[in-house]
Amino acid sequence: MELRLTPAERAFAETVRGFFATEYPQDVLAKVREGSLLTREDQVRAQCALQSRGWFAIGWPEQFGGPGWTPTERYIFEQELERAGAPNIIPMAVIYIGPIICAFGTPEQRQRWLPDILESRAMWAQGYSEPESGSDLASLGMSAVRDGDDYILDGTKIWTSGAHWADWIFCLVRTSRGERKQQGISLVCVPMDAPGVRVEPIISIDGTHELNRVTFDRVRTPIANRIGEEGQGWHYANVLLASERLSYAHIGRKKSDLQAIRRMASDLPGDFAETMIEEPGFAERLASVEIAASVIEISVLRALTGEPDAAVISALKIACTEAAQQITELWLELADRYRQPFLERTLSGWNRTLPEAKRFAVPQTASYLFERAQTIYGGATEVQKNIIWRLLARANALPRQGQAVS
Amino acid sequence: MELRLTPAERAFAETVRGFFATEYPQDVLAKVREGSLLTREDQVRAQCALQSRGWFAIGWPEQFGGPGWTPTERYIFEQELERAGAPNIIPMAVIYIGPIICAFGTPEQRQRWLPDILESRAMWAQGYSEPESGSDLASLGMSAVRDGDDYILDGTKIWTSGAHWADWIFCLVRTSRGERKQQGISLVCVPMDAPGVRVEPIISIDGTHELNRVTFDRVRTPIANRIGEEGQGWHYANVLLASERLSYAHIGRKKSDLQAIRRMASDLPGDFAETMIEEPGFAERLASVEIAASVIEISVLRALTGEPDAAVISALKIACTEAAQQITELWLELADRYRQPFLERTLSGWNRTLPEAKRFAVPQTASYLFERAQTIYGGATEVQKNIIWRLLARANALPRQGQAVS
Amino acid sequence: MDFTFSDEQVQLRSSLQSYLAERNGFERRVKISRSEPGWSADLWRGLAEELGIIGAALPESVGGIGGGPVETMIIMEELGASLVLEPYFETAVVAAGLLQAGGREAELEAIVRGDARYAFAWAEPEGRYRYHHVGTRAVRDGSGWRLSGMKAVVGAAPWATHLLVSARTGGDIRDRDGISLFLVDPAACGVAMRGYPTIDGRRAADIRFDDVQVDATALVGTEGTSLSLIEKVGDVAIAALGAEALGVMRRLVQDTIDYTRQRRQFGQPISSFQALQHRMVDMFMKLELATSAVYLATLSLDADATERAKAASAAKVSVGQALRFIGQNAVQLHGGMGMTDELPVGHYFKRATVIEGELGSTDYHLARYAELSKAAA
Amino acid sequence: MDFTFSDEQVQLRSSLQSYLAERNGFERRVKISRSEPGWSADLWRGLAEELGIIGAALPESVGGIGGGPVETMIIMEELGASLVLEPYFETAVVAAGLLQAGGREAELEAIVRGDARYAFAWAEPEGRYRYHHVGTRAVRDGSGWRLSGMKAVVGAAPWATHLLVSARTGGDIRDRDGISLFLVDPAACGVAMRGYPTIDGRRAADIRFDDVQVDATALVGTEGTSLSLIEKVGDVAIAALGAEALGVMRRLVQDTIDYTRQRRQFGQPISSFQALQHRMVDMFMKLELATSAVYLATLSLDADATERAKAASAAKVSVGQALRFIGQNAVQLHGGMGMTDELPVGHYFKRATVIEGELGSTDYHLARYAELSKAAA
Repeated sequence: MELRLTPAERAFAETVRGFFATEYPQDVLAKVREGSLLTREDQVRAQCALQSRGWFAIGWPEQFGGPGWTPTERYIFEQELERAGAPNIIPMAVIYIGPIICAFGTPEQRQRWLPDILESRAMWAQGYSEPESGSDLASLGMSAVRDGDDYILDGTKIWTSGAHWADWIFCLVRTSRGERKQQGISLVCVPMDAPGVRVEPIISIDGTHELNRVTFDRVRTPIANRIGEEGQGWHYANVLLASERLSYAHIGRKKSDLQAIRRMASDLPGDFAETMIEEPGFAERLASVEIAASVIEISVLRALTGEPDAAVISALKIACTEAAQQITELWLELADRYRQPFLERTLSGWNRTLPEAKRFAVPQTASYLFERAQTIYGGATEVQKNIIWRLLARANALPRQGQAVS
Repeated sequence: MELRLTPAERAFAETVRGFFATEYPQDVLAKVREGSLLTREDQVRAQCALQSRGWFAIGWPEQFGGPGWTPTERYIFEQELERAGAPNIIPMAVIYIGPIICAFGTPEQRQRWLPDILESRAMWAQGYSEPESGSDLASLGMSAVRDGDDYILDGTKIWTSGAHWADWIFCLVRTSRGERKQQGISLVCVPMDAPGVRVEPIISIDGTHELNRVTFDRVRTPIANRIGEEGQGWHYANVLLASERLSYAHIGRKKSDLQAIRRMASDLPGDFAETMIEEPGFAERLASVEIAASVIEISVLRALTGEPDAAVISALKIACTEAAQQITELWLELADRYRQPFLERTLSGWNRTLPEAKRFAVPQTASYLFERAQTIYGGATEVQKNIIWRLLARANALPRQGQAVS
Repeated sequence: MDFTFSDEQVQLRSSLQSYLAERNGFERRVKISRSEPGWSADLWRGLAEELGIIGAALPESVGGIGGGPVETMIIMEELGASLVLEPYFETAVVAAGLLQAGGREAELEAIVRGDARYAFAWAEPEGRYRYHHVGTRAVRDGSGWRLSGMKAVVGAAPWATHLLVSARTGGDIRDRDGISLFLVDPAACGVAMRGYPTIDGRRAADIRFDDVQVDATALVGTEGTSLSLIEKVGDVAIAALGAEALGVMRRLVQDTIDYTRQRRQFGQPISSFQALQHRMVDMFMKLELATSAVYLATLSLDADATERAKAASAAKVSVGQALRFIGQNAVQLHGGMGMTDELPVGHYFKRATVIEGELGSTDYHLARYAELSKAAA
Repeated sequence: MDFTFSDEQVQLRSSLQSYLAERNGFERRVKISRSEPGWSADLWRGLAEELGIIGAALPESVGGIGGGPVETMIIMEELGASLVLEPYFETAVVAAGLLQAGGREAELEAIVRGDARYAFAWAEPEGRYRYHHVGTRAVRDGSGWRLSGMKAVVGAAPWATHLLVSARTGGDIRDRDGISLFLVDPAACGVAMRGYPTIDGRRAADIRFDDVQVDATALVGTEGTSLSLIEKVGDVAIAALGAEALGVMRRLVQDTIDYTRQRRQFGQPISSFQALQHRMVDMFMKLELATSAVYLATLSLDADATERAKAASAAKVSVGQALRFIGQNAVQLHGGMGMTDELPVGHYFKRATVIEGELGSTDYHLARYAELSKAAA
């Protein structure tokens, strides 16, 4: 057992850190720092910068353009990206569907879709949830009916992040009925400009527009846009989930947020003490979240570098997202009454009218509100707990930490 | 609306306080103070002192020997009793079965049982739970089969507090089967010296002997010892529960414990601060339990003096018992490593070998362990929550706080 | 002891309830909130004239009804349940409380009539929750004063006809002595107000006072000794805001119960899952205890200063913890729909988030309670 | 980075597991605990000779196996899972750690052979968790020393062949300088030991030293500078005790799952109730994170002092919170049976309660972590 990085890994971390300090678009980092919202164009420039080093398709096999990292290297990269304050890679294309196309797509599909993803020429959206199918995703109802070489799609997808700027959407659709509800589901890709596709914005609780409702009204898409076999969509979706189950961990982000909170709390005046860092309640709560983050990191590393146990993976979804929410609560406490202002954050410099020391409060309050979603999306906490229980009850023994991993 | 006591109520409180300061057996108070365990004889003397003022049968109608108090007066009395550090009245006889005998007993039964209770000549035990019937009490299996003028009893009762010193036990028994499980249950009293009654001690987690298993092996008891009608036992048990649903509130005990903790924490050295009361974590946790206790008190008073809502009553069972457990956790923190010694506490002066400042630690650690029972007995927290949910779902509206009570 | 409401109080609640049901429905309120100026003069007039409740807790001598803290509690709870935007709290509770102590009958009469709307500018950017963190200065200028300084996140300020401003006439920042109260016209020369919407659909402003001249009558109360009054009114305000929070939470709990009974997943209403049932029970329990906490604060307002302050802090802590728990879980149990601005739940959650951070956070009042207890021991 | 165990480590764990399953079953352990002297010389001999694990983490030069903190972690976890009474922790972890730094090879050899059992007498009645709260004094007496003072709740002291005692050779109570370590024979003249059973079925003692004479060789390490060594070994001890706690908690979680699947109420196993399922999931999650916390502390023992101490405190906090949550809920979900001494759950809960309060409570280590972070920032 060894906690330290090897010299080679340390060198890699240095390289990545240098990249973000100099080669990565600094104006994007500045916008994130001040809490401005990024445009599609900002995202594209950021992605292209990563791709210039071959660091964009982080979960792909090397033959299709992936960087060929070990789990530890990938972890180091994500740490450094988040430590630098860069926006997380939008997962829909490169993290979610890309690896599925690599694994299950036809050569033509790979040829058609992968290069556009790698070069950020195409943005993608994910069409999974439906208004009546959230936690119970397998009950989804959007239908795909064969008509010659096409499917005709009818139904509604919801919570589709970025659908308003996407070029493609990959959807779980029902291609047959009658069997177990997990069966008869297929994975079909649709260009967003296909006739009959309509995107309606959903304004989130923090006032931003990131989510959408996408309705499909007799939308025609070629059967050639189906990935893999008909009726196997549920299987592919689960492969996807399994490979990215720790994508929400965001340990680097947590650590840099906590550092920023500690720094800021050392400057901001307190109520009973000179500074916030000396306020007993705040200091202990901060310490307690710091401890949680450092412990969760070990669990994440154990899961990434060993044989991951399914119950542990679900447990970490819960732990990581709850820790992220606790961090937003610390920010909220620092914000005090400055949690109130609700300002547009689309233009750089939006915050100039606020007292400098309290500018952080506006985006951080928005985070407090928006991050409530973390424990809802991607398998709500309650659903994860059902999954964990089933695994614990089935196993008849707890997962054996502390055994050699085969 | 008015929070203050009337002048008459204040005068009553003074009278009660004076009684405990002078008339009540001071050696019993001293034993409780040092954490010694009370004997049956201690309990009897304490009960007789209360009865000398007519303050023992606190829940009985005046005609049978009750004090005829208003709910506020009863509350004041219990507050003062607990503030004085007197042991709570053992509920089995006077609080639990007494009112049922008053309400549903025959004149002969009242004549036979009530005076012995009032004069502390007889101690009682409660035979409800069975090994296979805990939270699901209605599934109880102990049988009572008629044989002439007698019942023949067979079965096992468990968790019978004080059975080892009781003279009588009142039991819920099954006198017929086949209907809904709540039906066919009767309430039967049995002398503890009846042939076939066997008492086995259960040693609790804190090492004390308070609980027992009582087995009935073809025990013969006259049908005349049944209270009320055959098959109505479940109903009487619920009447009993309803009238004493707030008996676990122990607000006076909580307040005096919290005062004692605050006093002690002001004297005991801390780790990072001069004294424990200045340790930030401890100070805030103490404050937070103090706040909970003062708020729970208002809820209890609202329930006692108004029309009690069943969901609120169950909620208060949970809140009161959890607060009591939190208080034991504060004690445990003050005890530091002195939570470890496990000493016999039956003889006065048992604690002389310990450093004076840490003598509290032994009985308080025992409390920490033993008070885990509070959220298990009398309807476990989880069962109470089921009850509350059913009431909330049925009502289609939340109980209306802030409406005039009819 | 007595925890019952009088018939008049029951009547007050029910007429306000019906009025708001009709006049401040969810969609209408959202529309008003998004309009310029973000509040409804009609509704305000209605509260003043049709219902006549702006003076509910004010003496008859200024046109009020002569009620007290219990009336305020009832009104605030209902305003909370309906997410009323209009500045009743700022005007009829806070400002009226300050003005009453200053004997300003004319101003009170205008409030009761519905002609005046107030904002109390006390907080400063670096001051957090301390009323005595006052860097704004008032210097004598002839018989009047000149005010300079910066006030932060002044709720309802963009709507106010009058500002009450705490300013230092002596001493240094965070001294307890030397704090005075002034009545300032928001349109006066030198007042620069930068207004903005707030996350709960209201308006607030940061206000800069740059050598603002006011005359001698602008001083409310006596010079340099206003802190204890402000703190007392602060506790009154906590009780009232706590009552508003009860209304907000009642709605959050009820909406969540209703939503989970109607929303189906895995072939059954999600309310059939015991884990969700128990969560809602926990929400209900927090609400029940918060209710008692607000009673405690409300009925302790005439007690001595320490007891009053302890009761207020106990209430703010209980209400604050309840707001967070109930608000977060209401959103969680509404699932994705809880994350949108389409259902009421998100709006109530945002109001909950603001109340939690007003007049001292939960952390603040826990520490205040601990300090008061230590001092009293 | 690497979180795998070597084949030898896997082998160590499994042989210890089988040995304890056979030799330290629940009933047998209870019987040993209630006997006089309350521990089993046989079992101790077995650990030393049959398994040879007392020197698992000690160098080969003193007869050990030359392992390290990971071996200690494995052994302590299994001792915890079996609620072993015998003083492995006190002897092979704590005392051996102190003696190793003092270069006391002979004493270490005796430990490895199973001939010596130790207790470390550091705590004093008023000292809480501070190693530098040392009122016990050692004054020079010729070439030796005389010790006087009082040590509190010294675990395993009634069984010890040797005592290690922290005593002040200079400075005042709570000074960091002036603390020395002495090896004292518990049978020496002037040593008054008042032993008692502890709630977890072990033994401890309060020990009075009344002018106890020791010779020059009793001094372990150098005079007056032992605090940093004690603190370092304290962090080693936290990692080891944390590992023991993992064994305790693993058993509590597994027993609770098993019990709820077998206990029927309302016509079904109580494990079919979702609220209980989710509670057990929460218990499992706390155990998982506590496991990582113990890894963190164990693998950070050779880091610099601040990082080592932060990792130890992080572990003690995580383990402490987990012990409380898992222990309390294991009892709760066992219902009445959890409240008796008949099932293992109560015994594990009591050991959990003791561990939680040893080497610094959760509150203590949270504050220590906050202090270390503030100092490092």
